[in-house]
Amino acid sequence: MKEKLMFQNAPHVRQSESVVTMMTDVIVALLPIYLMAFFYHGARSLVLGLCGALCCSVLSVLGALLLREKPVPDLTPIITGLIIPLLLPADIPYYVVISACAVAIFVVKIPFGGTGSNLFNPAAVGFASVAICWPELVFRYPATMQAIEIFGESTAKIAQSPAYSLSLGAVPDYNVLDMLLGSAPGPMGATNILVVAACGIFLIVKKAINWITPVSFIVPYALLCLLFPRIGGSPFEALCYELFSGTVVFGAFFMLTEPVTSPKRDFGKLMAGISSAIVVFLFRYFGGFEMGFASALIVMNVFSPIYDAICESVLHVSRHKESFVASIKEETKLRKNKKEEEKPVIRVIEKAKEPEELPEIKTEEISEEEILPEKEPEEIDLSENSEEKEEEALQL
Amino acid sequence: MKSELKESLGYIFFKNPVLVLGLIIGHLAAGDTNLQNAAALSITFFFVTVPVMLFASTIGKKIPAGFNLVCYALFSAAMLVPAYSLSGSISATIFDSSGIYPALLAVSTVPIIYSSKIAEKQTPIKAIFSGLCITAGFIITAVILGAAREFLGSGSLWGFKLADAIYPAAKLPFWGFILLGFMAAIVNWIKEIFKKSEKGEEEGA
Amino acid sequence: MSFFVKGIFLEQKKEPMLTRSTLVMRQEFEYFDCNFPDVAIDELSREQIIELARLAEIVDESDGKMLWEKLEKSNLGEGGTFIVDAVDDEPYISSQMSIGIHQPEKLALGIELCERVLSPEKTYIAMYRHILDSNFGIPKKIGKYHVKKIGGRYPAESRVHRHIPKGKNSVIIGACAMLHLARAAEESRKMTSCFITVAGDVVKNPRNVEVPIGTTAEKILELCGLTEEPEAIILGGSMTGRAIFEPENEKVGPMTRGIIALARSYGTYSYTCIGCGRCDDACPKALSVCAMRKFADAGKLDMLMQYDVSMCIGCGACSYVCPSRIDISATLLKAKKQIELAKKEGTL
Amino acid sequence: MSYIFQFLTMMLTALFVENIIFTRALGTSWMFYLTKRPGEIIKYTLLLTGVTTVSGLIGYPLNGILHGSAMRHVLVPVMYIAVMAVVYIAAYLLIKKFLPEKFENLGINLGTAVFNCAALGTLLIPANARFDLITTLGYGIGMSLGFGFAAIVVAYGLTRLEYCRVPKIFRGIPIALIYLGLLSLAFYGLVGHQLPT
Repeated sequence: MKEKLMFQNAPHVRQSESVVTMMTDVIVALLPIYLMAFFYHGARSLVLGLCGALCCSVLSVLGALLLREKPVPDLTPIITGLIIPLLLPADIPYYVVISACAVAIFVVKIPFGGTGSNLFNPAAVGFASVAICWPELVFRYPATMQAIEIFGESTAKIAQSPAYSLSLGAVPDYNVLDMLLGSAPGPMGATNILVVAACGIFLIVKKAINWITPVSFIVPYALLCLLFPRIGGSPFEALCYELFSGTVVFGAFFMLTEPVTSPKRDFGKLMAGISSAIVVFLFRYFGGFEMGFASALIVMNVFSPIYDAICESVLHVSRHKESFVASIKEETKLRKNKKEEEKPVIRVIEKAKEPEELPEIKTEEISEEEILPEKEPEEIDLSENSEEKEEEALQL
Repeated sequence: MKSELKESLGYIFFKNPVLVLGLIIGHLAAGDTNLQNAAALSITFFFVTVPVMLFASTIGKKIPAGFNLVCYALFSAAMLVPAYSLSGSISATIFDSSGIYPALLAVSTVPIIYSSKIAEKQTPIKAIFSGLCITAGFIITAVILGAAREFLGSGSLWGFKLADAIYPAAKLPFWGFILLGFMAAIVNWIKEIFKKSEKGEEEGA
Repeated sequence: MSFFVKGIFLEQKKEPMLTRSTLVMRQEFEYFDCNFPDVAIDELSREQIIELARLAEIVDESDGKMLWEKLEKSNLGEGGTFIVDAVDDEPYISSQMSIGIHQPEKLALGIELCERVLSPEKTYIAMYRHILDSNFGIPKKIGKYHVKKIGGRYPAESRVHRHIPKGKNSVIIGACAMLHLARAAEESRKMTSCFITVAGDVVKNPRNVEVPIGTTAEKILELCGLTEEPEAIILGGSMTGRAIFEPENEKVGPMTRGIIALARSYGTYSYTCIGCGRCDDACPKALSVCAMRKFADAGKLDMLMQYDVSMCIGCGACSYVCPSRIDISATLLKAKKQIELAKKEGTL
Repeated sequence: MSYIFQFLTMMLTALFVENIIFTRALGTSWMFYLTKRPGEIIKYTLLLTGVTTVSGLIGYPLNGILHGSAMRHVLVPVMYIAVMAVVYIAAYLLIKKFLPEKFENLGINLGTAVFNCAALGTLLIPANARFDLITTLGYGIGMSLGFGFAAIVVAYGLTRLEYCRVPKIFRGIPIALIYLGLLSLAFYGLVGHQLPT
């Protein structure tokens, strides 16, 4: 009986949901969007998606091998590789997708330490890099309902996308229903608003993403668009055009919710959603590209740890509420005393009382060495040998 | 003596002023977009480093404490004139394509702070030698980066068209930063290999 | 504060142990008389009951103290509350609840005896309500005593305290101790056994069993039978127990709540943290668990202090929800111990 | 009124669109030096603002004279360095005379705050583009504030990197450069299609 026994730490039951199921949910939610792209643009869209996913996973394994680490089975590169083509037009050349994937994996993920350590959204950076490099290819959209050749130069008819018309201040030539169903030209996966929203709701129901992030992004964004419309006509129509053009809805459900780079608590997610709505709005109004979502997202990723820190400081105060209140009271008393008596008063602050202590749950005697396999103490010193020299030189 | 020589030689690779010490990053990231710019930057860097370090090691010690930085800055600014007359022969449009970045080298960290920190304590010959080594390290980095960016960005080298542009964005400053980052990582990697082999030798001995 | 705390609901998995009657390991039992003078139960006085508890060596299984000490110390009187702990909020474990369901008369007798000692204003039995994966109905009353259903998320045992009016006395005693007290009064029997839940996905006949104290885990598992070889055997509750390697040497004590045999240990399955933040939501003390784990990995004890790692109660909720199956709870407890050590040595 | 509007527009443009670090890449080594001492960022930003404003005011008429000459590519930087030297000496003497107690803290760091690429670049770009006086001043102030903003953002990011599992060869300068490059990329999305000169 005891041959097979293994050590494990408490708790011994774990949630059935795991990283694998979460990632599989996201991949499953991306598939209907690919089906819609197949419907509108033909088989090339599927091949693009396959290319992206394959490229990302191969590159991440390659990166791990280059760093002499053991490659870990990981589904996140596949998601990155599936999201990138959906942000691009369906007739994009393959090398653009491959370059975006390479940037996403080799620049954003691996130098920062792979999955879970990246400070920026890989898909957003990959897309932004190719959008800056080949704007004439990335922002030229084929008209819908025509099959595009799977390989070689595309001969599909080009149409003006609603996002571009909006950035010129013109009313797009498509009605709202067209844009909801996705028959307006635009990025391959972001035009089918209804399907994208349905997939997003599927993810929310499966708890792969938190509902707060997309809602707290879309609602303030819609409000901003209502208040400052770029085009004439009824404000509602303008709102629909703003919301349904570009990658706003797709990004809100699939890119903004990326767990690694978003804040951890609901309150932080709320703040991040609202602030990214403002930044995306500004980028789209004043930015050079008609689609500033990816750039705005990268800028917002910098701020998400700051929201976490704000939440933590609020909680810290609430945890030590009593001692804070006591010290403030003591201080006011002290001031009063000083005013009244002008006598030196010895200030005593009572030791922090812990508010309503929960009884400590005792884990049954874990012996010291059993708790965790000892890890090698990693060097996390940023200023390594060489930099000390530099500092020496720079110190004045 | 030998250790000092070794330390100065280190500026070429293991203590590369750009990739390891992280000193003149901005000029390379934004200004070093092709080989001609790299040449202009290298010439200017030579003129603002070696003479200023010589100046610092000879006269610098006699200048009162608060004013030595001003003197170095003015001297390196004066050195811009020969540097410009020399780099003007590279091509007719070199000043327009390289922009303000060669001129900025006159007040970069190396002539201002390295001369006050290092050269003032050295004899003139040693100061010239370490200045030359720093320049060599800078030139190697600038030439590699400039060639890579020119080839990727416009498919040419020194203005001669070799192929179609592969990756036009390589000329932008952010790719300069990222490429420099990867070059620095490669230097770290090579350093690591050297360390390992040295350790192996010691253990073997 | 409550805005930030979300907590977790656990899959309770209490069936079929809860509906099945308790199995008694008879062949091993020895009867010990506790040599108490024969007095009719109705006429036992306060001192006599305490003496009875002392002679019968009854241990309160909820906190491990001797019952008679607890009874002697406390006199509730006006406004005092006497709570019988049968909460059982950990998955699989149902030994306390099954006593209330299958032996209600004895439990009621034990409570009556204790009431005579403590003379509280209110008495109730606390049980966990949210057993979502079975439609088992908790009785409204056991004997004449009201059953209070404690709901909410794990850890719920701590929530029992919230039902006590503030500033009033209260005593919490486990249900098994009540049963043993009743037995001592009726049959003059010493406490020689304990109630244990045997469960897990490889147990052939999962049940609540009554076994003598000191029985080895191997024997108990043999009693219930195994369908295949387990990879993990856990002594204690499923959330806070510990994995054992030598079941033939591990003996059960009065505080042991269960033995769980699992076919698969999760030990080999571990991804990197993807930063989803579920641990932050699960923590009942609203600690920033995700950030603290990073600090613990980086060995930053000062940052851990700043983030109040000393408030961690080790409930294991963070490890339970982690989709990457990281041992967050164990890491934090280790860091907490390190900090305490460093404080003692004066290095921090 | 229109002058104020012009001034503010140029300041905001310089602060966000033409950020001194993220799009112009001026003074990065100095910024890396400051990220290790986050407490000094604000002090240096204020010093930089003062230097660029005063030097810009003095250098503006001189630039008008020199701009016609054939040697302007070299004469303008030399002239501005000379102006900065004058400003430095004036500030040095003033501080020494009027604030001798602060001299220890301020005077020693003044040299690095004046003679650096950020200050000179902030002066040279409007001089080469022939901005008028109002926009020159707005540009200088916007650039200096942008420097402080960028330094704070990068300093925060680098502290975050301590808790990432950065591979060994990327630790230190490489990862800081890549982080800076990615931020620069994000700001580039705002600028748009055109490449910078």
